[in-house]
Amino acid sequence: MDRAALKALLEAIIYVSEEPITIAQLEKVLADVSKDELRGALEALLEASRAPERGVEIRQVAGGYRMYTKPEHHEAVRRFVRSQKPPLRLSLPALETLAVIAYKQPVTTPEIKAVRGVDPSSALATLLEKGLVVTAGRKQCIGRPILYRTAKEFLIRFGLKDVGELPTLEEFEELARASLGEPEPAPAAGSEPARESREEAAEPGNA
Amino acid sequence: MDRAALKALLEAIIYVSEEPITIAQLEKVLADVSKDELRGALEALLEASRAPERGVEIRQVAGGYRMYTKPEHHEAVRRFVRSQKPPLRLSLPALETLAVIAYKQPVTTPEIKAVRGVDPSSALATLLEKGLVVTAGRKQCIGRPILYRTAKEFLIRFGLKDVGELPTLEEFEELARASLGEPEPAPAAGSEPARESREEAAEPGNA
Amino acid sequence: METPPSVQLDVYEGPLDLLLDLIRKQQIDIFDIPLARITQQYLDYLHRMEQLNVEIAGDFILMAATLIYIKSKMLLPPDPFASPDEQLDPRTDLVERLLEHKKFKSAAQMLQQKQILEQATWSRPDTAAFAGEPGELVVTLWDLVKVFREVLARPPEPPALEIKREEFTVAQMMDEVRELLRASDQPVSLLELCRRHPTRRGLIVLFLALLELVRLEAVVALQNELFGPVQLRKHRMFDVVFAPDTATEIDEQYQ
Repeated sequence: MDRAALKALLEAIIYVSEEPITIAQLEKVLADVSKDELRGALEALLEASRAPERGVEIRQVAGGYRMYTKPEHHEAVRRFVRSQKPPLRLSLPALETLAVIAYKQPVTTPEIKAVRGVDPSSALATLLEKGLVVTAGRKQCIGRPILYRTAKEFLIRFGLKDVGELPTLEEFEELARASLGEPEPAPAAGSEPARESREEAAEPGNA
Repeated sequence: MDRAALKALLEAIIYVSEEPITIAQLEKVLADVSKDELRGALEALLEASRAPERGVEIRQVAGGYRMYTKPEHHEAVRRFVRSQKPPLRLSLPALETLAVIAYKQPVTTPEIKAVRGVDPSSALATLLEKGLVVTAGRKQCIGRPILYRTAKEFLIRFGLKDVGELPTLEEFEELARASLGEPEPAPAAGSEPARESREEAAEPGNA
Repeated sequence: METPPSVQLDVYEGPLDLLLDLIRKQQIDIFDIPLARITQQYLDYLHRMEQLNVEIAGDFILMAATLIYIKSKMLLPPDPFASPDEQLDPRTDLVERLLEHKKFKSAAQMLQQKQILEQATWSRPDTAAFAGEPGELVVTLWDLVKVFREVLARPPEPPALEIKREEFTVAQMMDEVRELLRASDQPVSLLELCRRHPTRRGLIVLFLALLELVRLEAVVALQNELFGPVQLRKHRMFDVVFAPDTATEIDEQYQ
């Protein structure tokens, strides 16, 4: 392997390695390269990465080699990372609660609990914080519990024009059944009420 | 900012970015840099990363820029990647369904069925599950069927800048006509592994 | 003539695949398909499927009807009063469909090659460090619907009825799993299996049976992703383990 190819390979390995990679590890993988060659190429690689037009340098740390952005870019990089809208990540309880709200909106905490079998308060707090769910007045019944519905952010994040675009449970069943090769159509018990309530809910949401 | 510093900063930002970063995003972060300067520096950066002594190159994918190891280091690099993305194993029906969606998007289940001759539900469920395909609203026709389109993950997994980068359908049409139109002695051998194996089994059937 | 059990029938995903294969194998010009011959071969294939007790999908039957219809149309003399449009070769539509289908088959192969190439490169393997809280997943609309269906499927509250204790043995449960898996190579959903045995004891016995089967390598449990559904599939020792008497022995150990 020539020097250029060896440098390239070393750069690739350091890039993918999750932890600082040691000389010993490199020697093991590149058994056909002499130690001197390896050290020479590594030195050249580190040297090259320090050039002013490079933004990612390789440094020795904790007995190994690792890539870092340079300190002088610290500010800009941080600004960029902050400006990023990370992909929507939700815990399973939060996702479950969001699903119930999306399909049954507007809906109260006790109603969500009845469906999920678990108190949704903590998940609900997360959803409110992420702006996926908003309050929608109070239900005119004993205790006047708060109603929740999905927010505009929900539609944006899931790429929907309105909640009417949500796949119905029947449509989902069709796909799911086909993928599992289940011969029996599962009883679509819960699907009907969900659909009705959603249509009602869609009206105020669109207003 | 001079060219070298700009290149370095761009490299740093692309390195930390979780997703392919778009020109628009870069323009926003680097508001004080002119668009021409930005594009020029970006081009130079891509060019430099392709040099043989570089192991990590910047490529355009899914409408943005992203760092990748080079394919030639595949073997050595694989041993260092701990958290490997699970390899994408798609069945032939799933791939064919994906191809139909990629070229005809947005497209409905009945439309896919018309091309493939079989119900695509099972393949579609797989593609949705793997995040390669997403829903894209409903078609304004009888039954309001769900529309499907390819997701960003599709572009990333298949290394495409955008769907426009795919070969045109006319090219495949020529291929189809060539392989089916005129009687051919030997149909393109290597390209159709699924068919080849099927052929052996088929012989007794014709007897 | 009796069909020897060793005869294997090619598996086609759909009628268009079968037709394309018939055409290709005989090096027929697709723009001049000898319809009588192809229809006969197509029907022969369906007939063989029938003999082997393979269930024939409706799509195949529909295509058979289409072929027969086209064939009959070709036997008729052209209608002198028909417009030029109607005088088109009755095979035209079929040829168009076959070409369209073939086109996308080629496209699929191209995609596969691209994907294999892409798999040889890595990008940001340490994204986990930048990800959100542990246990959080990037979600899509599909996950949302899937989760809602699962929530609805959950038994609401334990019913206050007294349930008669069922006397399921581990061997019986293993039998049930065998019956489910024997027929095909399709995986069976674990969730589905659990739903069949909603009682505590039923689930425990099922769990023991599955542990045993997995240990014996008769069954393998697969999960495609975190939180993904668990699927059960036949494993390499399936036939050995389910040889007569093995199950009874195991059950004795559990008594």
